[in-house]
Amino acid sequence: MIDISTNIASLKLENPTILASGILDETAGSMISILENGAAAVVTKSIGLKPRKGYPNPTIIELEYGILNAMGLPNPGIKEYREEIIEVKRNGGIIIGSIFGSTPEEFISLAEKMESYGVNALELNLSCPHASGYGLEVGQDRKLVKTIVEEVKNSVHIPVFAKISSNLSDISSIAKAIIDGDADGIVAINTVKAMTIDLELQKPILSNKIGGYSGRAIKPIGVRCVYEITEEYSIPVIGVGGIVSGEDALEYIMAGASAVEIGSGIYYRGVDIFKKICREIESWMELHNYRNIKDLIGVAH
Amino acid sequence: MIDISTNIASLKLENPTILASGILDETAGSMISILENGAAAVVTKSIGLKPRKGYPNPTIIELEYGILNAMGLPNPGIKEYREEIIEVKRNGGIIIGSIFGSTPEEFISLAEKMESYGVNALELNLSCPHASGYGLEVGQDRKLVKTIVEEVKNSVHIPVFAKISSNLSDISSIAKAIIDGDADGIVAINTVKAMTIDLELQKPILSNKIGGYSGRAIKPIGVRCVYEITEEYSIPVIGVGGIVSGEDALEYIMAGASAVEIGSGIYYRGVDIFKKICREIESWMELHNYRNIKDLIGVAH
Amino acid sequence: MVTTIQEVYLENKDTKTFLFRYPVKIKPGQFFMIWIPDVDEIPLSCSYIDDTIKGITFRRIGDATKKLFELEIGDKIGVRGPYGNGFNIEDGKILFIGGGTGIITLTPAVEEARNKGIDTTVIIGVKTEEELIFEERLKETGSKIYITTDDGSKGYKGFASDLAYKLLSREKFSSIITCGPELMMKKIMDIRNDIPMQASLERYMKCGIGLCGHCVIGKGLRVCIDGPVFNHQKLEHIKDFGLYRRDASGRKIFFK
Amino acid sequence: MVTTIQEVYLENKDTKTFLFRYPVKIKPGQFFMIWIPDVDEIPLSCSYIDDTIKGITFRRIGDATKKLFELEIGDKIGVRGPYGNGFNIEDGKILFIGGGTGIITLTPAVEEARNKGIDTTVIIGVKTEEELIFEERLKETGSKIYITTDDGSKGYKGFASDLAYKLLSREKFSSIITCGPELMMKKIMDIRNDIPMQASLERYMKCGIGLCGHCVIGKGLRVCIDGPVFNHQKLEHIKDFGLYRRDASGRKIFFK
Ligand SMILES: Cc1cc2nc3c(=O)[nH]c(=O)nc-3n(C[C@H](O)[C@H](O)[C@H](O)COP(=O)(O)OP(=O)(O)OC[C@H]3O[C@@H](n4cnc5c(N)ncnc54)[C@H](O)[C@@H]3O)c2cc1C
Ligand SMILES: Cc1cc2nc3c(=O)[nH]c(=O)nc-3n(C[C@H](O)[C@H](O)[C@H](O)COP(=O)(O)OP(=O)(O)OC[C@H]3O[C@@H](n4cnc5c(N)ncnc54)[C@H](O)[C@@H]3O)c2cc1C
Ligand SMILES: Cc1cc2nc3c(=O)[nH]c(=O)nc-3n(C[C@H](O)[C@H](O)[C@H](O)COP(=O)(O)O)c2cc1C
Ligand SMILES: Cc1cc2nc3c(=O)[nH]c(=O)nc-3n(C[C@H](O)[C@H](O)[C@H](O)COP(=O)(O)O)c2cc1C
Ligand code: FES
Ligand code: FES
Repeated sequence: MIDISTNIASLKLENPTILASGILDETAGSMISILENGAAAVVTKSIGLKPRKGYPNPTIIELEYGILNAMGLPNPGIKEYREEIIEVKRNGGIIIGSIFGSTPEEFISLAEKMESYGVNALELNLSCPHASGYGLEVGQDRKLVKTIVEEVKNSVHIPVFAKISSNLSDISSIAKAIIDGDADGIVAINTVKAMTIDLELQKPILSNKIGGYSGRAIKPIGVRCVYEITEEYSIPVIGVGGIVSGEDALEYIMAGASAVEIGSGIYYRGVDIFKKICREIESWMELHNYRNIKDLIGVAH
Repeated sequence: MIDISTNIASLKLENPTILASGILDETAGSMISILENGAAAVVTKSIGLKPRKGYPNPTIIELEYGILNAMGLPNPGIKEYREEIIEVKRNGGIIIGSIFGSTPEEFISLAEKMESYGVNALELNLSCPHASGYGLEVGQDRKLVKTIVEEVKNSVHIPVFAKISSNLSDISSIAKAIIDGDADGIVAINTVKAMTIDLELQKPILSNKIGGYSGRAIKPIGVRCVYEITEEYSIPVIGVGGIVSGEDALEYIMAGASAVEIGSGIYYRGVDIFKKICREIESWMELHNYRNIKDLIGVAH
Repeated sequence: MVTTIQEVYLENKDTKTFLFRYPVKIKPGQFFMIWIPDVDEIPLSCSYIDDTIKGITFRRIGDATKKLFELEIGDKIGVRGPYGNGFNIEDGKILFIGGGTGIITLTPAVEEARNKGIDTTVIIGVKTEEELIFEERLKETGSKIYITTDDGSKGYKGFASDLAYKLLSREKFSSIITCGPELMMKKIMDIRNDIPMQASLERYMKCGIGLCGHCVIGKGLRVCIDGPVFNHQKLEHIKDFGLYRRDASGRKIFFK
Repeated sequence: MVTTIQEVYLENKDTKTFLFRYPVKIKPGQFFMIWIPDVDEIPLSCSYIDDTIKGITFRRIGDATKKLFELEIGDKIGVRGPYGNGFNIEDGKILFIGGGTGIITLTPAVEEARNKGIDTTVIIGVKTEEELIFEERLKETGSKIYITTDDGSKGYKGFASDLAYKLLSREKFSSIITCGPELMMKKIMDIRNDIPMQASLERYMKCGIGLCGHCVIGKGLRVCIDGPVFNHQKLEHIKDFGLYRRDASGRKIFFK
């Protein structure tokens, strides 16, 4: 029997695949469907205190080797999103609440609400590359990062993960701040800051001009970040970025990830990508005589 | 008649294509061949004070959507490299000397030698992502960047460009430091920090483990950097990263680049990529009724 | 892809058709994401299908459609797609029911059905005569055409669903294909009398490629990929159908 | 790609052949970049060509080849390629001249020539008898075989180029194909008597794909892409040929 179950801090997962934040996680129905398609857990879209429409369209565009998006953190606000979480929980899935804010107070308030709705863990979005005042703008400030993590940790009892960006001069010092804040895990990476210009219209295509790059093209960047963090620190890491196949997931796992999140991969392989990836991981393990996926975590170091 | 000539500071170029540093620029013969293949100028490989072997192989690996390398700045040292420059100059080409060091003094010494050998401009490598003590490790320190640029500028009479990385939390503040140092131009971007792991051997493939990602996949990242810099500052910018076609070059030019450098594109389209790209730019301009490429610089803003 | 508007037709005082070069294969019922530079990108059905030329027909109601309405021949728009599944047009005798702009989505389907030699009946439901579009185009297909207006200014006075009820009780159709206000389509679900039905739904769309989750209904059905056309079996299990849609932030907006 | 060593042959006390699965088409004279994990990646010619199985044969001289020498059946190595142009084998009467490990690169070319029914003569030049490899394999092709040793321990005593000079003055060859020490090949260029010639060169390689510039000779010729095989017309214009190569840092190392 091949065992692909894994843990991140106290969170136990049947398999290493998790739905990434911001993809097909606006409604309970959507998240339940992803869980039925094999994901061991889902991360909610990043939720803020108030409803936000996000940027006008175009907010997303397919590129040759990836996807570019600047949604602008659209979300119905924490109050309205409650019922989506409750419904997912009623169905029995593991749900990780992603939240964004610009101050420790906002994060605490969101975190407490999320916990009260029943999420199994929190993911702090410190890395969205295109929302002014949020995400990466918060996530590159070492002190603020530490304070946010610390205060959220002090306010809730569930595991707290911090999601970071690859767009950092010094990923190690931000990872350190997260660890000093006593987070239970790091999620790496969010999308990579990028832009595409249409030659005919001579304009950036996204309404926000700058967006975040995801999908196949960014895998080597994400793998590098996971490796760098786990080379230096022993905190659990969830790998994200360009995972499309079981081999991609294994590359992250060998780099040091205890689990992986999958977003754009759905575009390439459909909503059942979670099942497919688990099957591919299993058959790789079978062929290579591995019984427990935990034996593969970080072996590339 | 379609005019694709351009300037960066006082440097006049017949067309906007330049050979990027580190690609086919180890020998005079190689650079002369690139000039004959249509490049308006060549950048030398990054040269240091002493000969350096670089890292052991594997130093480069083809990925699905790009190239990953960690050469480790191999170079014969400034003294031995002299004859290559002299020979290129004897043949009549425009040559930009790329130099790397870890202190202002090293940069000055290299810059003065380069000038004395006859290079037409200097490119300061503040961005190599995989050489400890050099490149990006220098290029993310705002004060050091300013000092280096300033002191090099005070030591030579030729134009000085600074080459920066996309792996910066705050590209704007580094650009500012370069401008404050009175540089004549910014070159963006160097390769993006990345890694790839071989599943069979369970190891990073590059001997240095972490390397720099170039080629097709990184174009949206480079375009974003050029746009960000030229949105805020009016310094001339040379765009680099994933340029493979005339359309790619035009995307950088519309984003604000006055010229472009091409490296990995040679892998995809051969050494005559420079001629091909010029022809593609011309035919795009013809179709769109443009006579002067300068009219397209920065139009996407 | 950015394309140039090649022909413009005024269908009624608020509705225009644009034709442009877009050489891809398309099924009736599929849609494009149309980028109106500096304003918005919105989903619009393909309203005219030819090998190389495609069309969109839209009613001006808000920012994006108003700006689009101002564009002229030679202007450029961005086009992504086609997206979505499209209608399944099978032999038999089909009743098409279009409410408001819904007829835009249906017309290429009627044309395809007629090309296949299928017996087609079309109900065009509008509020008032001057909103009527595509009457001539549909007549040319040789379909049986019925018009309903809320105010009785033309044809049958009343809702399209009312007339549909009458037709269904006196004629035998093998299937129903509908597009229009969701409450109308919900009504038709109730009166369809076990006749197989397909309905094309509208939801707020951002990506159009099944990633962002904005258009999701029911248990994870993405209108942009799994729809916009759903058959009655699917519709029966979509609890939001006829109940609510979501705005740009994802909040529920109940139909009334 | 990482592949598993399937068979190992000891060719002489310092030279081994590895066979592994690598199902791609290859021309004699093309090479692989062989990754020896934790040590190095080096260029090695393809020494054995079958549809699915390929081979490399190498002499242990430094870190990488020493480590490679220690590997066994079941061990894994990385293989990239094939790279380079390979030999052009045309009808006629070909004289092959291999010096030292150069014979490794030539042997698949001799085999291909024989398969095409070409008349082939092979000079194998080594320092001393115990360095000899591939003698049997070459005999089996039915080629005329000459052996030279510097010390006279077997065959003709002297350099391969000396014997070549003799053969060339008494027989008529339509072309010469050579691989070995560069000074030997340079000598052959001088004595070839207007006979077309191809020589396979060795230069320090890093990328193998024509980007890094480490292997460049003459006016921008990349040994990894434009070579490693060059004909006499090209060689005449390469001023570094027989003069210098470059080390890992790019400094010139003059041949002596
Ligand atoms: C699959 C599909 C096909 C459609 N085909 C047609 C068609 O052929 N002809 C036609 O006239 N209309 C069609 N529509 C409706 C059309 O998309 C809206 O009328 C248009 O988006 C309104 O934009 P606006 O900025 O002018 O108006 P707004 O004032 O911005 O909005 C008016 C209404 O349009 C809807 N809307 C706005 N933006 C979007 C969006 N991105 N996605 C979905 N709905 C949106 C909102 O629900 C809103 O209530 C279609 C919608 C969908 C989902
Ligand atoms: C196209 C080509 C085909 C070759 N085919 C064969 C073959 O079939 N069999 C065989 O035994 N040898 C072959 N060689 C030579 C082989 O690559 C070297 O013997 C090997 O690299 C030595 O590595 P090392 O670490 O053991 O020795 P080191 O002690 O590192 O070096 C010994 C010598 O090998 C050369 N060398 C080292 N690394 C490289 C490198 N990356 N690229 C080129 N040369 C290098 C150096 O010039 C050095 O002088 C070939 C070389 C080339 C360029
Ligand atoms: C359309 C879209 C929306 C996203 N929204 C969020 C978000 O709200 N919060 C967040 O932390 N990450 C968000 N992301 C980033 C993803 O969670 C993920 O980190 C990134 O896409 C890389 O993974 P992938 O290549 O598998 O998509 C979004 C990505 C996409 C493509
Ligand atoms: C093999 C290789 C070696 C490089 N060496 C250098 C170097 O020495 N100095 C430098 O500034 N950039 C170096 N670069 C970066 C390129 O100059 C360029 O910035 C980068 O490759 C992106 O452009 P591209 O996508 O066109 O290759 C190197 C890139 C490659 C692929
Ligand atoms: S519009 Fe994004 S999932 Fe349908
Ligand atoms: S080995 Fe790099 S160019 Fe030939």
